[in-house]
Amino acid sequence: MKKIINNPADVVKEALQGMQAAYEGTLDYTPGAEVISRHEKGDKVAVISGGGAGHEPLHAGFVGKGMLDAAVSGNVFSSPSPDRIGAAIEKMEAGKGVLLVIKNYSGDVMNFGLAADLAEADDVEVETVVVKDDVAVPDSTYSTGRRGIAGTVFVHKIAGAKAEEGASLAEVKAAAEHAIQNIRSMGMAMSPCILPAVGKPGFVLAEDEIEIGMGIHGEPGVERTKVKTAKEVAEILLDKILADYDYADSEVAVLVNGLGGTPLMELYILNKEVKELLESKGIKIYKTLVGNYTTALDMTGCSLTLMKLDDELKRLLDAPCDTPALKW
Amino acid sequence: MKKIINNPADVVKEALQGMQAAYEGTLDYTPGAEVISRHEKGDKVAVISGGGAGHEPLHAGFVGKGMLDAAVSGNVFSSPSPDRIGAAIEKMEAGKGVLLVIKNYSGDVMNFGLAADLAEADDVEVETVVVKDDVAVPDSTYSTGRRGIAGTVFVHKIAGAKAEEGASLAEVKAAAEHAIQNIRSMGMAMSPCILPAVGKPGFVLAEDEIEIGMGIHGEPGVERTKVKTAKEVAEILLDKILADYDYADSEVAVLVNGLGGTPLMELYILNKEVKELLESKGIKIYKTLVGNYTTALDMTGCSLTLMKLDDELKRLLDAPCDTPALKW
Amino acid sequence: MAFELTAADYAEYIKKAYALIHENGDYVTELDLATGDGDHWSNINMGFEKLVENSEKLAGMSVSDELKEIGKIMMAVIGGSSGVLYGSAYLAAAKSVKGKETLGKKELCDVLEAMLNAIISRGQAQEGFKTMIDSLAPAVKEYKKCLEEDTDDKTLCERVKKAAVDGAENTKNMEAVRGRATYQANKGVGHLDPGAVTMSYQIQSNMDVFNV
Amino acid sequence: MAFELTAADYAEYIKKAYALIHENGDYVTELDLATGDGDHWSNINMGFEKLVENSEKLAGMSVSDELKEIGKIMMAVIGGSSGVLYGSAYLAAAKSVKGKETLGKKELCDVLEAMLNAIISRGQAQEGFKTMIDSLAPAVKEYKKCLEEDTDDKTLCERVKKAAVDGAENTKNMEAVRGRATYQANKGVGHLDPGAVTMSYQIQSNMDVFNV
Ligand SMILES: Nc1ncnc2c1ncn2[C@@H]1O[C@H](COP(=O)(O)OP(=O)(O)O)[C@@H](O)[C@H]1O
Ligand SMILES: Nc1ncnc2c1ncn2[C@@H]1O[C@H](COP(=O)(O)OP(=O)(O)O)[C@@H](O)[C@H]1O
Ligand SMILES: [Mg+2]
Ligand SMILES: [Mg+2]
Ligand SMILES: [Mg+2]
Ligand SMILES: [Mg+2]
Repeated sequence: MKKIINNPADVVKEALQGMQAAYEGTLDYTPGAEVISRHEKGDKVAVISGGGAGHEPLHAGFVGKGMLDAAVSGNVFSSPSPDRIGAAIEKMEAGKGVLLVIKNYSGDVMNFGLAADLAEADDVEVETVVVKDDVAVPDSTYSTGRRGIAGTVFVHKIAGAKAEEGASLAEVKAAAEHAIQNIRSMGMAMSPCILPAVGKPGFVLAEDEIEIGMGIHGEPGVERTKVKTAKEVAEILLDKILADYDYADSEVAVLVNGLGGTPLMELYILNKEVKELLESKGIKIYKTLVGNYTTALDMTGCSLTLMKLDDELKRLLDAPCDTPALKW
Repeated sequence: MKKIINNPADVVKEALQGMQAAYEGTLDYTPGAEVISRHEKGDKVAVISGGGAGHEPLHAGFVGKGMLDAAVSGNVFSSPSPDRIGAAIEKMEAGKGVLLVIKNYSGDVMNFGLAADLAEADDVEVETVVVKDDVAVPDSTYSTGRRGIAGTVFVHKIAGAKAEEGASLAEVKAAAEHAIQNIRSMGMAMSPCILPAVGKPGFVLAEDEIEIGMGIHGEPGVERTKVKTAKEVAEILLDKILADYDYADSEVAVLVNGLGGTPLMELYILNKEVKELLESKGIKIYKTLVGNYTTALDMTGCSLTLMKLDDELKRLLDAPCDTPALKW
Repeated sequence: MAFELTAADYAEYIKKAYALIHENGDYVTELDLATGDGDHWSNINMGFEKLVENSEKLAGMSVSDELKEIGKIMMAVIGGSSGVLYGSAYLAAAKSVKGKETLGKKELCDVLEAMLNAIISRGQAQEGFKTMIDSLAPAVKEYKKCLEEDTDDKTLCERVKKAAVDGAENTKNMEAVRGRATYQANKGVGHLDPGAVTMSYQIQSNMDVFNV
Repeated sequence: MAFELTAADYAEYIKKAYALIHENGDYVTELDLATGDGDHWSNINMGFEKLVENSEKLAGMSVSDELKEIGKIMMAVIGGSSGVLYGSAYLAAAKSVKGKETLGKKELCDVLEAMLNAIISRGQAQEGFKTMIDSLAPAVKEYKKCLEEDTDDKTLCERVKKAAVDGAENTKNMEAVRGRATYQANKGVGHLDPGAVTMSYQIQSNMDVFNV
């Protein structure tokens, strides 16, 4: 295993220390709780998210004006514990309530859920929303159901912008729910990632194979197939998204996301294909993000996310934000 | 070879198309010349750079307010031809002269040099500066000498800020030269990159080997060694930089740069070590950038860059910029 | 030893469980790589490592305080699904024997049952969902049966152990309904659930400590 | 053919050179991987491919216009170091035979010498720097010698060819002073310079076309 680390057990702590060092005076780091939070506490609803580490810049990279107030990190690919989440809540809640943005993984749902219960018991008003944008997985109320992946970035943006406007907790939650309803994503992986604590790949893909629909922790996808062209990849991902939700005649925000190991050049090529396909289908692109926003360590591959926009979502999407990974 | 591409011969063109599509209305793309330029032409010195593709976000990612006016792309790892560079000059020069920021590779020096000669022949005032920050290579006037690597980003920032202020060509050139004199970098690679047109790695590193000082096209470094801890890597890179230029008691801008395939998490861990080392040596950190700024496709590894600051460089570094890859 | 467990005995058990978990690292990781995200062993191993580090302190507490402390440590250190599940389980276990200095045969059964109920309620899963519950639930059932049948301690320990191990073994053919294994096309069928396996390691060690 | 080259002959030569370059892809790439960045073959192959695509057009021009057009195409298509070097070389070659419709034995020598001088001046390199110059320079020297000695055409072709090939071969033990091979710890010693090799392919093909 070749990684720029000291000790596999310390990667999360040291990465957050190193991140905070780069944003001295803007971001705070709470050791032990592994929380990155805004240096200034706002007089507003606190929007807090988090989850396993290894998806950088998600989550801490989206802490800042107009997005998250705090991000809580678990170990690599592992949900943070309720006390960590509690520490973030305690640090950033300003009497206006807290929205927890949770990605739909059993661990996250349980840990954030317990943290919310504990905070409520301490008279902090807490609401939760669960992001489940990954159309590779069938939606289900019976089983664990659909995962939350790169679309989470849009949810952070929308909820954060709404909170920054001074909206109430109910309004911020409603805006986040509204975003979630309009977001769908689909991914593809070309090579596995290596967990620092494990030291070897979690799965193997043959030299000419890719996996459509793979999750951001290497969860299996819907199909293994031969290497495809960028155009074919765009078609496959987009078709699956459009089959799941009606984007016809709408305006959308697009996120072409890299999983960490794929060069930006390839993501741009994919974006070219996505743009041409969307145009050919009469779907209007309002804004595009291309880059590594929700990664899986050094996995190669990508995901595509669409968010259908209305005037409210456009306004919140366009609102200024100032975070390490998103700024305008 | 697993890449999200259509045809190896089209990667540069399609990537720039896909990039431009993400910045519609802000950035223009000139087909054939493979130039990304600012949509608005400023009444000021034009700062233009470029070089081989494969180093994304360098160079096109730094086109925008406060940095470059245009970036010219060659093929992957290949210098752009004089006519491409000429197209960029023609597009962005506004009668105030043009500064070409060149990285010190034979190909770039020759192509940009010829383009400068041709533009001068057309009565466009052109000056050039050559970035040579890579301390892995001995400086030399006799031979090709020191390469230009990630420190180029700082040169773009400083020259761009100076030009944005309305400075003369001579002043912009002087600011760029001043930055270059104060910038040193040193890199390390852990695994090779794969050129789309070649389809296989350019060199091999054993499972437990890294190469100190490797260049951003896989040029050999100064030493192959066993895998090191993040702390050791920081020490090795920093020692080499500090041995080359006197940073004692100064304030510096730090760039912890990823080569493309290394997760952000690891770059942050490295930054923690760099910060602690600099502090222990009494070197003050004024600003830190951590991320993939000058890459080598999917190579894993990193580089460290220091720029020694004075009041002028601080002011120009802090000046606002608005580009795809750097914004404040 | 008679069936009267002190906090020190429980701390001793923690060490045994840690040893068994620790030495099966590759195997458990393989299982979580096949059905989940590969971190289950590293999560749970880290948790037990921390418990062992604290074993002197734990041994000095009352049993119910010890269980509560274990719950807190596990929740904080393990993270992920198993952290919150084990954390909830141990907190509930502490409550079920509140104020007790030691654990008798009956109290140990209460502890295990409280754990089971806490896990079920926190994770909204049931037996047959291919989780750690599938090792713990049959073990609790068998434990109760032994108490009803009033078997000797040795038999009880052997039967509970077997139930836990068989339960883990049975997850092989189950389809996952909760947790990451649900993402597998075949819902993890053909692989044991890593959480059930580490649960069975704990129950085995538990019974071994008491059965001496 | 007699030593009187038409634009069509030169276009024919381009095709031959392309074929030879094309079939040695792996070998040349290996060389540039060992001493440089691995793209030399793909650069130069792309350039010649483009020339071949344009060969009908090229064949219809005067020789000097043809050389100029080749220079422009090479500069635009190849990029990198070799693009600007070959571009400069062909533009200078065109100038050296300005207005000429065809090339005689003497003019071909002027063309090669003009190329050599252009490459030297653009790249600030000399013989012995482990570059394409080390194949072209000895070839030009030998060509001139043959003209002085007034050898027959066949001999001239063989000797020029040999000089070019030997020259490329000699780069093996040279230390690079210009170009990417300078970054190698041993300055590329032990490997042929890829640019010298592809230069020798061109000179070989050139001589083969004329020597029929
Ligand atoms: N809802 C649940 N109820 C009970 N057990 C669960 C549930 N979800 C997951 N588990 C157990 O947790 C184990 C996985 O734990 P671990 O790998 O540590 O967490 P994660 O799935 O977050 O990576 C599974 O093997 C399963 O036994
Ligand atoms: N300054 C120079 N003068 C003459 N030839 C040079 C010079 N620099 C490089 N070359 C030649 O160019 C070849 C490399 O070309 P190529 O790989 O296409 O360009 P790059 O080095 O930009 O990748 C070298 O093998 C060498 O023969
Ligand atoms: Mg996990
Ligand atoms: Mg090159
Ligand atoms: Mg797991
Ligand atoms: Mg080359």
